[in-house]
Amino acid sequence: MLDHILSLLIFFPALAAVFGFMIQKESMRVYGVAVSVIEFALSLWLWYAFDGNVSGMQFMEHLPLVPSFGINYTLGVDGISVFIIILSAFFTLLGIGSLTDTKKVKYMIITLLFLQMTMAGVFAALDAIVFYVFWELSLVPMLYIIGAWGGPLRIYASIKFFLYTFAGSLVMLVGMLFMAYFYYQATGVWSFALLDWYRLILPESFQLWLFAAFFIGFAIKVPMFPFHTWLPYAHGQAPTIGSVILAAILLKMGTYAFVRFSLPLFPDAAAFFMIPIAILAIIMIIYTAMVAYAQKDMKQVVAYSSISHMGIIILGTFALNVEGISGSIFLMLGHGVVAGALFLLVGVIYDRRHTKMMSEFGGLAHVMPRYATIFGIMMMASVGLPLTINFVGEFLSLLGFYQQSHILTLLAGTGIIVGAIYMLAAYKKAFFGEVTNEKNKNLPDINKKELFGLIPLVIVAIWLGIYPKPVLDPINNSVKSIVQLMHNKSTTELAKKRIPNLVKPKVVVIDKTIIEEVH
Amino acid sequence: MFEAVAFYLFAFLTIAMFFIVVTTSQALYALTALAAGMIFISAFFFILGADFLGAVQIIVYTGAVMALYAFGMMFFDTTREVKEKQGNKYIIVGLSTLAAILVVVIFAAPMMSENIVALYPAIDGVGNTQAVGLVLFTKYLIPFELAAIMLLVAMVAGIVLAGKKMDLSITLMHEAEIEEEKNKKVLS
Amino acid sequence: MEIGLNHYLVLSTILFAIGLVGVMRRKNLLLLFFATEILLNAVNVAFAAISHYYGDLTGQMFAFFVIAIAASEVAVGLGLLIVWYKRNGSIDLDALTTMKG
Amino acid sequence: MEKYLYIALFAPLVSSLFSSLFTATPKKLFTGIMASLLIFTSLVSSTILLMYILKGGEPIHVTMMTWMATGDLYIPFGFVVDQISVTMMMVVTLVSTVVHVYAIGYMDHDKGFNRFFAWLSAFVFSMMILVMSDNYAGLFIGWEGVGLCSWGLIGFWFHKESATWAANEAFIMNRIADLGMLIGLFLIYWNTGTLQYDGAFAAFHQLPTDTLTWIGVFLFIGAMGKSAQFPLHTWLADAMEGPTPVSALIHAATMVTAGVYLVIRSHELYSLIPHVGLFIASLGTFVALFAASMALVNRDMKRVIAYSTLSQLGYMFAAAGLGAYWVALFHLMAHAGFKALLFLGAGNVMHSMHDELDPFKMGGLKKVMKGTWIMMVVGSLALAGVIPFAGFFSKDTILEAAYSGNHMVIYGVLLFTAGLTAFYSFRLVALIFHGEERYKLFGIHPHEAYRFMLWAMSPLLLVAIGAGILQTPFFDMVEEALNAHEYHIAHGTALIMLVGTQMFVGLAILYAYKKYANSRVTVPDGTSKMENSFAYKLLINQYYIPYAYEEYLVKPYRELSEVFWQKVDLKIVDATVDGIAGIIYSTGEKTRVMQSGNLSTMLKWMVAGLVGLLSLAVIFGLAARYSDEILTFLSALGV
Amino acid sequence: MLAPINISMESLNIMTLAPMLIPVVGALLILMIDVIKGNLHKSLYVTLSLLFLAMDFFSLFNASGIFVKDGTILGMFDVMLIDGLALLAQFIIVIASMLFIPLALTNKRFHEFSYPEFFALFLFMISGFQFMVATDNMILVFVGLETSSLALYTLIAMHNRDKSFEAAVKYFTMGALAAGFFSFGAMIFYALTGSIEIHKIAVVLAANGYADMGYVLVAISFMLAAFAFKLSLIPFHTWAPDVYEGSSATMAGYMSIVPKIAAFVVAMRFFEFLVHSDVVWLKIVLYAFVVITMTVSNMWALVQTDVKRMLAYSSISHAGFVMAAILIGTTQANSALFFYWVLFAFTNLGSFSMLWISRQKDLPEYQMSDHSYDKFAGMITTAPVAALIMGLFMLSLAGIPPFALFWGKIYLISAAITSGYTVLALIMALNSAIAGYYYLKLIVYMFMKEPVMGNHGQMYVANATLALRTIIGIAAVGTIFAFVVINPLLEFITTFVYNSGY
Repeated sequence: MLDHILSLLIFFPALAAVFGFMIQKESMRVYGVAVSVIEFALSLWLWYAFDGNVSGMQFMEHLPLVPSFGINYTLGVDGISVFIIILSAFFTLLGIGSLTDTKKVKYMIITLLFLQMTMAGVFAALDAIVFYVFWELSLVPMLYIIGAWGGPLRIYASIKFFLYTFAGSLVMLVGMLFMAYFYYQATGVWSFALLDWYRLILPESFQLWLFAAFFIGFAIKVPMFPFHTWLPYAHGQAPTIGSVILAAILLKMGTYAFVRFSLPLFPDAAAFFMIPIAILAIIMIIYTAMVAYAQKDMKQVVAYSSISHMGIIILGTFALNVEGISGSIFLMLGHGVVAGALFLLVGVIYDRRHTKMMSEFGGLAHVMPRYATIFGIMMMASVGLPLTINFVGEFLSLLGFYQQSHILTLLAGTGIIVGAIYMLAAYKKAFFGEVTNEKNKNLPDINKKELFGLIPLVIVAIWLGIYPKPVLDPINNSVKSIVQLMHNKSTTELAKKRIPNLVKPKVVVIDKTIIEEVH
Repeated sequence: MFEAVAFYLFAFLTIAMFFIVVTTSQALYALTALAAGMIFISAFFFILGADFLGAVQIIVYTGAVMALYAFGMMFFDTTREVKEKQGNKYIIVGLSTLAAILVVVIFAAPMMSENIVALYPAIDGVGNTQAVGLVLFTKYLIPFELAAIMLLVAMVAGIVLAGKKMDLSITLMHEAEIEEEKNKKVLS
Repeated sequence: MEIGLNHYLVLSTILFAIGLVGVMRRKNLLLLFFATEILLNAVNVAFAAISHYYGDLTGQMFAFFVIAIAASEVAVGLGLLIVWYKRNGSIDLDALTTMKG
Repeated sequence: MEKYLYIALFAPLVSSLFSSLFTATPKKLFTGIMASLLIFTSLVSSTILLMYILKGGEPIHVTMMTWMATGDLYIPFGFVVDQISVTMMMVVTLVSTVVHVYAIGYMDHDKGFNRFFAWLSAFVFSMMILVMSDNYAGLFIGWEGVGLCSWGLIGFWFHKESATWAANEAFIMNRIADLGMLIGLFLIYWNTGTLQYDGAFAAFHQLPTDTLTWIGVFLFIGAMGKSAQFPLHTWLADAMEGPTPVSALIHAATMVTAGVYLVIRSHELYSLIPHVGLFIASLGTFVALFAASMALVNRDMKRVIAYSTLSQLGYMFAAAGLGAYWVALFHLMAHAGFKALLFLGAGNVMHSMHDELDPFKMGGLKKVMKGTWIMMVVGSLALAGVIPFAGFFSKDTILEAAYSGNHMVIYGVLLFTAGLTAFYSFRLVALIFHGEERYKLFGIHPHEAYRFMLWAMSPLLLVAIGAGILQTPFFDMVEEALNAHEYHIAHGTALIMLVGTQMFVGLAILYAYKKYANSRVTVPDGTSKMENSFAYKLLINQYYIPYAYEEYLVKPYRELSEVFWQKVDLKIVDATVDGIAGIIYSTGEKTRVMQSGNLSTMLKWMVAGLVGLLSLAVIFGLAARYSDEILTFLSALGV
Repeated sequence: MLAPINISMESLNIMTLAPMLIPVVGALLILMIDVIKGNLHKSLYVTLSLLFLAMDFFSLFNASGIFVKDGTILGMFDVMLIDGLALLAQFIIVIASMLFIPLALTNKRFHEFSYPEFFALFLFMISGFQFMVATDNMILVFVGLETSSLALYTLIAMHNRDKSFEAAVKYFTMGALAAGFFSFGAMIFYALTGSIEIHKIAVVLAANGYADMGYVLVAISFMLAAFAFKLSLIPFHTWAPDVYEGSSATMAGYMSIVPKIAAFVVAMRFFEFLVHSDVVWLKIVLYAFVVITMTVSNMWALVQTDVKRMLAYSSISHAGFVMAAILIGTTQANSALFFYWVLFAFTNLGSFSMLWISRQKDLPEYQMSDHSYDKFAGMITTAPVAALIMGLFMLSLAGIPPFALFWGKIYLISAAITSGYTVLALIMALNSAIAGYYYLKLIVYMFMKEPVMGNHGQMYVANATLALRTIIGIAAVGTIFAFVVINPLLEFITTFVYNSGY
């Protein structure tokens, strides 16, 4: 069974979702929780069985799909992807478990289960087309979630989300087809298998174009400035659960794809574009943090803060060294946990007051102390306080990029300042001060169901902040192999310089006798 | 010389006739002119030695088709003057003259084709009809049969469309009405 | 003066152009159908001419089939017109604009 | 000994967690007692460790577990107890024990009693991490941790707008400095390959001075924020919005001295780059004077003490910058004692005056609050550096260090500042405890604090009085660790200096008493001549620096944010995206008229299409046929 | 005198006629049954048609067996040409027809299906299409084209309401003009080469070295115009939306598949050798056609208010997309054309069938047209399964993986890339994004809006019978599980196309 655990992880929720149509409405929630518990248990089993010391792919599955065109159903996980898969299962569980009463809850749960399928698929896929399939497919459930359960502008937001990402990924698809064609030219065989592509060394000019094509797809997903404008709408309109999963997992697809595709496939291009992308990332960090500061809506603050954090992830990724990439991957997890929690928290207050405007609140810490505490913890995690999950990632990302550019890191580092500004300002507006609004006087504090969603996140946020080793070690191993691969593949001087060689050159001791023999 | 005279004469006539067809506002004129034009065209066929084709032209076109059109005209009551709102004439004139000029420009240039081999040469001493028959029933047997089917299709189509079957539209009637209609039919 | 193939082709083209004019300017559908007949006849002249000049019967064959096609078209076209006329009492083309955009 | 290390470190954590269990419940006295006991345990352990170190024991170095390890980076949770950290531990645990006990009384009536202890103990824990860590990353954890706790404690009364504002200000300003520190850490890592103190220090010797300078500067930027050095000083005065025990513990004794600790800890670095040291010293000296000047006129009791703290931190930096690390550390220690004492005393006064802070509205409290009066006077004497109180020994050594290093400007300024210090501290004492009982005007009935609070303060009193005698043993202890040496100034000169200084200080005290301890003192109403003088306004408005920050930094930032959102994000970036979609859509809308539904038009389109194709064909055909001619023609044209 | 001509029956290869004759026989049989006994239920005719189509299918199967063994088969004086293209196209035609014909068994009665003539004409039409694709003689192409077209006009008109007459008349008139173009184009080719067989034309032109380029281009222009009409390329597309709207939904779906594949095959035979010779002009023009058709019809589809009309424009766009295959002209591209079209057939027939089962006879006041978007509002609550299936088809049309059309899309885009048409590939890809909008619009209506007052779920399946459900089921399964069959399908198609020399 372990041989097919990835397939199981992917298709179990889908199958369960299909069966879900038969379930009676009232029992649906229990069913959803049960399925997601099983899914989460499976993901934990995956972790348990996962060998953290191996840098390569594990649990590989291979099934020819279109052999004549080189499309195969190839799955596998390494340290980079395994934790995101677990995280996605985790969030599906939390999401379904803490789902508040909404209309059409049955469809919501079915949609979430489908979404889980696509998420697991994206991170487990090792074939470009399979990856693309899940990548695109993930848009559909999210489209439905935003469009059917969202706010007043939900349709605009959902279509914008869909089309924007769709357009970007189509460009990426062209890039993938090109890549396959190059592989075909080089070997005479069609292949979309990522591991095959890894072996391909492309000339720099090709790399630049392909990198750009992939970049558009990924950057819109991340979303990078200036392609980010769909995100505030999507978050602003999406129901809580939608925002949670969007922020926690879906955005990570973009950054994950950078690590999985862009870097190892096009090391020279990555090195070439490093500085421009870093500048974009810095704009993301500072600019969106400032925009977040200007927001009136609590959820928008968190939404823009997501973009800002994604900037740090991008920066870490394009540090092109082990520290930075490991950090960025860890930050993906960290940001997933923290942003997910923050969206859940905003959802808590939204359920009570049906508004997210900060001006409506104030002094919530008086009436909802537990809520304020958890929000505070998560806010501090978001700000990147040490011993919380985000700090590890941010620290490593910035540390990694510092090797490449001092001044840019300094600029990016201002993220920790501007990040604190908008977060603290928002917290102050909502939680501090006297309770001025009558409607807030009797708000009930956070309840058990909500705690069910939040407490685990708090635990994870702190646990991985204090002891990231069980996660960081496997990531580190896999990242090392990727960085080494990049170094070996790179052809330009620039890339050789920017991507470190992890294999320290061995000092060859020449035996005297050999020399004598030669003479 | 005779050929040239005949060509220019008939060319002038056909052009004139067809010009009348497309410009006159009297439907009857148009019909008559069309019929005349058809006959003049058959003259070309005779000039060009395609006797069978000429005969067919006269029989089918001037005989059958024109008769059909005449019936149609009577049916539609278009014997009166036809009033047509004309949109932008310049577009029409412009487009067609342009098309004509373009093609004429090209056709005025001599063709440089070589390598043309007559696949089904007209055989000396064999009448045109005979030769045509020979080709038609060997090489073009299948198209010929298919043409038969086509005519059948046209016939069926004509009957269906013009017949009584289309008078009442089942598409537009409710189920109850259809039943009613059916019963009526049975009763009558 | 020798009448060559080009003469016929030019004639055919002129006739064809006249047909196009008719197709474009006629609003009465019946008269429009006349114009389509002109188009086909124009082609027939050219086919016959080419056939003659190349000494090849294929052109005549084509012309022959074109005549057959023209005849069938008339049948179907008139059928359509009749059924349309029965409903609307008009065969004016400008009345045919319920669908657009 | 490791056992004691862990006890000292984790007892506060346990205390914090324990208290936090009850945050949502009403006041429970036992949380306060429990917390105090646990902190006391930590104090005892620290004392044991101190004894061990004093006896000449080897520094204790433990590595608890790995924190981060990736690539070449390896950061453990490692702790070290050596001469420096044990001193800090003593300071931290002693003051915090006192403050905890004191707070049981002080926070008596507060709703957030339990929460307060949770935060306070958490602070102690963070501070312990900060001082005990064996690497820069661990130090950074504590660094940020104390920042967090400071945020929580300044904003403890979160219903007050000013408190939350001050909390956020403190946090953000610290963050600015933290960035500098972070960059410093990155520099250390990429240049030495490690963040461990010992490894890094060893590697520093091989590094070029440029790099070292950068490291030193960035680390010092971090220190500037935490220790509220100019220009990041404004938060400290605002931080007085927090409960007074917090001010005593965090904003006087421990957290703000973390910057000094950082410089002392990195002395191996700074001793390699004396030019940076000189800069630090100059800045410290400047801040000493600058802060003292603001303290002269302030009408907020706690702010005066806060400015004095700032000023004393300036002294410490001056010492550290001049290489007299041990002196800085000693002053840090002594200062912690008497400044906490002063704050707690001020807390007593506040308590009895119903949170009134303006000393002009007090006066004559000596009669009611004898114990507090004694404590405050002793604290002020120590602060002023009057012989034989604690401040004298530490401050005097700083002056000696400046003098012997021939930094006469620094020396002069510091000396002058010592006078100012004496003046403003006794201005405060005089206004509060002497003169007319002006409080009666406001209908306040003051009372002395709980006795156990006074008892709790007594250890600090002892420190304030007798810390001087510890100077020699302290010197012996840290001599090796800090590469310390005594400052030898010719005996005569030293005597003159001593007497001169004491006379100067004494005069300042007398002047303060004369001016403020009489019945003529009234509550200022903004009409007096002095209050309208330029100098007064400058000082009372803190040199208009907070105003400038608000006007030229905060406001533009807010406006720029608004512009970014409303103008750039919505009007440019997003509008572009929507615009592209809109263009596509409107093109469809506009061109759909082509589909007019009229058959005639359709036929015309077909013919038009054909004609279009034909024209293209003709053009192309002609071009193909006459390509040679065209080429000749073009070449004739010179294309 | 003429010598008697001896022809051996073997050389005729009469079996090449079998696939075309079967539907003809079927049609005649239906006509005869009607003569003998009228007023029989439509299910009889549906079944008979299905039966004959099945036989047709088997004869095709048989022919393809021979093709695989012996290669291209010529028959009947070399007029018939059974090569891979012909077989593939006929397969598509027959399969699509088999999927189409059971849709006649609606719950409500509609005019055309109540008369046996419809089925007879339908079978004649199929035979016409089959002749059209199975030859390279332009006479037969022309006659086959006209046979099928004339039948098709009638079938459209037989829906018997004003809009369908209008549609039929428009289609007919423009078809007549296009026939004129075709014959004129054929004439010029004949004048140029003395032949009307495409392969001979190619040979002669090549031998002449395309000396009369002007003539060739004029001929191509006329031919292109004729095919562009049939394939609804802009600006020859104007009939398409109106005809689709005027005819019944099921007929519209059928029209978007079968006539076009026939036209594609002929166009492929016709343009392929020209694309591969040095006629740069053709490449430019085709490029323009492809890009304009794809993009502009997408833009028009965006602004539609009726789903059927939107699907009409989307079909135009898809045709433009596939036209790229002819422009590219490699084996991969030509295979991709068929591949795409098979997948498109399933999806598009499915989506039109979904419209068909929801067809009402009279419109409520909130509904502007038969299938306005408003009609589908809130379908997920009132008819969830139908909404899901419809959504599925929309996603497939939009090219969302792993649904059927996605695979066609990547294969075709890949073909473009392989031949160096990078910009074209990008345009093709981005057009999918534009197209995404209008497909999404329907999904938005179905899934995200509240139902219009008075709307009950029954409406969406008003026409549903077992037959219709089955067909939709087949289409849905084909759409979802396409990935299972793509490999064999692709290999099959590629083999056929490759062995035909395209």
